[in-house]
Amino acid sequence: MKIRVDVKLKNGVLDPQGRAVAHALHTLGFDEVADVRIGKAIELEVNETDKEKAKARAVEMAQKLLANLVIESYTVEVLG
Amino acid sequence: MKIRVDVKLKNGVLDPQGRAVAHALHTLGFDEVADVRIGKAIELEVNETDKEKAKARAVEMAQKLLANLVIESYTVEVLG
Amino acid sequence: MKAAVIVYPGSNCDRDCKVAAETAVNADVKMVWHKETHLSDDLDLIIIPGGFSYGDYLRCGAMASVSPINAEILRHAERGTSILGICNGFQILCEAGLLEGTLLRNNSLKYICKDVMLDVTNNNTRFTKAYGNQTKAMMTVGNGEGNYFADDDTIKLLEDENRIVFKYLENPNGSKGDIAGIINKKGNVLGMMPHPDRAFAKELGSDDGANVFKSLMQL
Amino acid sequence: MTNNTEITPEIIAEHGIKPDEYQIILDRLGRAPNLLELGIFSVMWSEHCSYKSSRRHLSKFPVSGPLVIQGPGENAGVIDIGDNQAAIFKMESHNHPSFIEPYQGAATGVGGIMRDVFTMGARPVALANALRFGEMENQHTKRLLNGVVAGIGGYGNCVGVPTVCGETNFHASYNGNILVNAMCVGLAEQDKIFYSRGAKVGSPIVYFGSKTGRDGIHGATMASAEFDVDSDEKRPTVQVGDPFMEKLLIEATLELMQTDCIEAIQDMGAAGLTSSSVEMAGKEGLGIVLKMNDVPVRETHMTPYEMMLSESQERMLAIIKPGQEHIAEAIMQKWDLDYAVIGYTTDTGRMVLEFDGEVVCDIPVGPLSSDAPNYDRPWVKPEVEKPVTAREIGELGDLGDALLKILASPDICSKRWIWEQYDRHVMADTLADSSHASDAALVRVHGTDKALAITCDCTPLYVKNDPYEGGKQVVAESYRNIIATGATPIAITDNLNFGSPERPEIMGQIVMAIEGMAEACKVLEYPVVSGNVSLYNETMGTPILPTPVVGGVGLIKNYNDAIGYGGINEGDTIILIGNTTDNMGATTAMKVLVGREDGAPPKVDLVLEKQTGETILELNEKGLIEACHDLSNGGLALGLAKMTMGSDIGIVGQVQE
Repeated sequence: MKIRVDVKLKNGVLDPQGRAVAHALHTLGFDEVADVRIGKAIELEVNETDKEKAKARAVEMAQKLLANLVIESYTVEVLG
Repeated sequence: MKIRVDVKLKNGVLDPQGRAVAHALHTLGFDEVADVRIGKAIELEVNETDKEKAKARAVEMAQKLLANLVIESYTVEVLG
Repeated sequence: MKAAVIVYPGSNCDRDCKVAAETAVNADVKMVWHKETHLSDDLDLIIIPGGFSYGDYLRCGAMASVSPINAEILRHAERGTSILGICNGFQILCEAGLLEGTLLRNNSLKYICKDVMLDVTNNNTRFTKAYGNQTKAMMTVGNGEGNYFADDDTIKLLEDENRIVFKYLENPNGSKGDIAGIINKKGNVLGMMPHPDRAFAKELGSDDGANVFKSLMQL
Repeated sequence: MTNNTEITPEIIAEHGIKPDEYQIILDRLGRAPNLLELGIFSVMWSEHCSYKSSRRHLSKFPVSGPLVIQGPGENAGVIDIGDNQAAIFKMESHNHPSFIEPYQGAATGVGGIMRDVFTMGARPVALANALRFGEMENQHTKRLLNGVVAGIGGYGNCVGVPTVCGETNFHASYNGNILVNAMCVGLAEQDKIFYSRGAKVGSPIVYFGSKTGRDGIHGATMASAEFDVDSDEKRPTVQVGDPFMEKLLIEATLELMQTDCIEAIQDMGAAGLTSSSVEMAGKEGLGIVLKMNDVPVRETHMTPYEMMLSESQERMLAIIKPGQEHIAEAIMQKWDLDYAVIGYTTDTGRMVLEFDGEVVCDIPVGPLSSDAPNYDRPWVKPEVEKPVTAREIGELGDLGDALLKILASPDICSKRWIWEQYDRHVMADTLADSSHASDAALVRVHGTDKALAITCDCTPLYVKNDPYEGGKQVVAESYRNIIATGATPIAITDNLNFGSPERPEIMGQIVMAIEGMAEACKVLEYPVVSGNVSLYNETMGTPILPTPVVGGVGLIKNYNDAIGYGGINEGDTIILIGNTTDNMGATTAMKVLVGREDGAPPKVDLVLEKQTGETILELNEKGLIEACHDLSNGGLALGLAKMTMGSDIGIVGQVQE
């Protein structure tokens, strides 16, 4: 079973990496870029067949380790 | 217009971070985790209303900067 | 020897490289800002220094490799000028496509700053002649992404063409084949993670790095 | 809350302003303040900015000397190191933010202290840090240690300044309140030092660096607000640091300082735009007008309140000579930094803020600093522990096993796991760092034979059991560590970490520790040139051990004469200098082997310390010393052990009965 956990910086929290990439895109001529935010796309392969159970466990993993809840938020999606 | 570019390490490319996170999850008791791969979820805010054009430009950005085509693959999705 | 050190926003070993080249071979060194678009043809050596160009954001060296000066670096590589990429410089050369492979996160996931003993695995390149039969060299590493990676065929190619110039005696970061430094086919572009710019004088702990510059004088 | 919100007692209390202090505000304004004005008073009168609980005692420190160019009162201390060169250094704490978000808390601590140094015209050349964590067994310690070390390395390594020395201790009293003290040392030409004084009337106020966001609002007042365990509610938006931006800011600021268009300059530290603008205006009795609509902002709909109190990182404020703004603008453009003229100085002595065509703040500048509260808090002299002798403790079993236990204890064991994550070699001038057998770091003054000696020291348990003697000992140990490298001690910075000053017994610790330190500074001619005070370090009523950290800086004229405690050769004789008394109180041995932390710390004979120090420097100048080591934690046993390990050699010692 594949599960995808997306971890993003909360709104309002400065994203230095996104800012630097936006600037670099401008110098490459992509002026239409207004903002860039970069998060982590974590793909988990788990030995679990029950979708609900797998999702609940993934949420637990996000809260315990994958996301720093002080400055990050997360979403969990079961890819099946 | 929001566009999302996901950049992932190609299969077969070593993912030290993914492996370390898998190990950490096991020590936290999540034994069902078989593998972990960590990629980048890049969210672009662009001043462009035409979906097709925005997507094409995002692909160009991925090829020129956002992904290292030697070791990474990317997908582009217009979120609207 | 006339040398140029490229300075990107975020480079922080640029001055170290200048002092190392001056101390080792009394080089005449110019600092070149990354926004410039010309590197004179009478240069003997171009140094791409260590540091955190663009904060190492996105991928180490990714944004630096698309800087305005990049076209000139490619041109000089083509015409045979000696190009030395140290640490972040090695990462930039890989991103720019001048050297194969890439530098991934250290397998410990931690930044490592320590002395490393290197094997001089090919001492008849223009960068390593001065080592002669000295097969060991002591330098330091200081990086978070020094874990060299390339697919197996590339590694085999590098071995077969004797293009692996330095290897770690004790692998500090998981680099494939213990690779610490490689050279391109033409033999004029060297990328290495250890810092010769921090090992050019005894009081810094080792002067084994000076030979990288001294070798170029025998060109 | 909009700016014309009615000011209620709750809002006043929430801003950390006491009723009697609010009365002073009413008196100075002749009316009630609006919310923005109240916010400005609250940060300027916070413990962190005004030192209101400790200011009167800090004045006991000796702050001048033949080599002191600038003592406390500016962004950092400045000392003369010869040949028209100056060393500029300071120490600051980021204790509370690091408990909430260890990586960013520690990273922004490093970023902030570097700005205090390069805002005075100095290129940062060395970083050091003093860290205190809870016990190893505490559930948070591992996570906090991981985050803090990664944050310090992540920031310092990226900016390209070597992290050369430090200390790390573990004790239960820090379980809920860790300490992250960061020190930075920079080099400047004596005739090119920049101050926050010097502004003239009618000069443009220039903002450059990062845009302003809602980071860490109320960070300054929070820094001294006591923590309750679930500190989630007290979690302001965390300050996030960008070391890449800091590197650009260093290069741009130093380039700007090569021109002579600067009248005054200050980094935006705690209380950001407020403290920097008020301090520069206040120093010259000037007024300022700021046009808030011109402040570069990162988020939408930011109010003047948020802009003035935001603690977004990597920002500078400078007062430029009229007509020369274009010089500054060109430099900022080269380094891709945000730049804006956001106002000008006036002779009204008032701070006037305009937003959307309306005056949103109009208050006198003077009272913000001169009328800041200056408490004379009640304090009781802490009772001092009685001495404990070895005879009382009795046999400690096999001396070898005892030594191994001490060597393995958390405070004494090797910290390689920590300092190997720090770049100690960038700038290629590091001669001795945490990896060397040396009691202080040695960093060459680029292009010369001179080297700076740097060390951070504190033995908290000594200060707890006898604050006065403990205070003397902290300064004496710093003095000895510098001398043990052959360098001459010149001056210190400090970071005084204590519990709540509202407790008389804690206030007593603060007063006595400061008096002990001041006494040692006088006798050893080792003045205080800068520093920081961090109070309210306690959780649910239990305070931390009193931790007055000292950051010492010295100079060695020729680094070839430098010594360490390694490099001993066979046949060398070892001489123990100073007298050994039967005193086990508050020692590492007692804590590790017997599990006791009581007992008076060793008495410090300052005159003997000075004589010993000067003698060693004399012997070294004559080339008679191979190696030298200061004895501190772990005493003679640990000292000898370190010397053997440092030289890869055996040592034979005779104990005379």
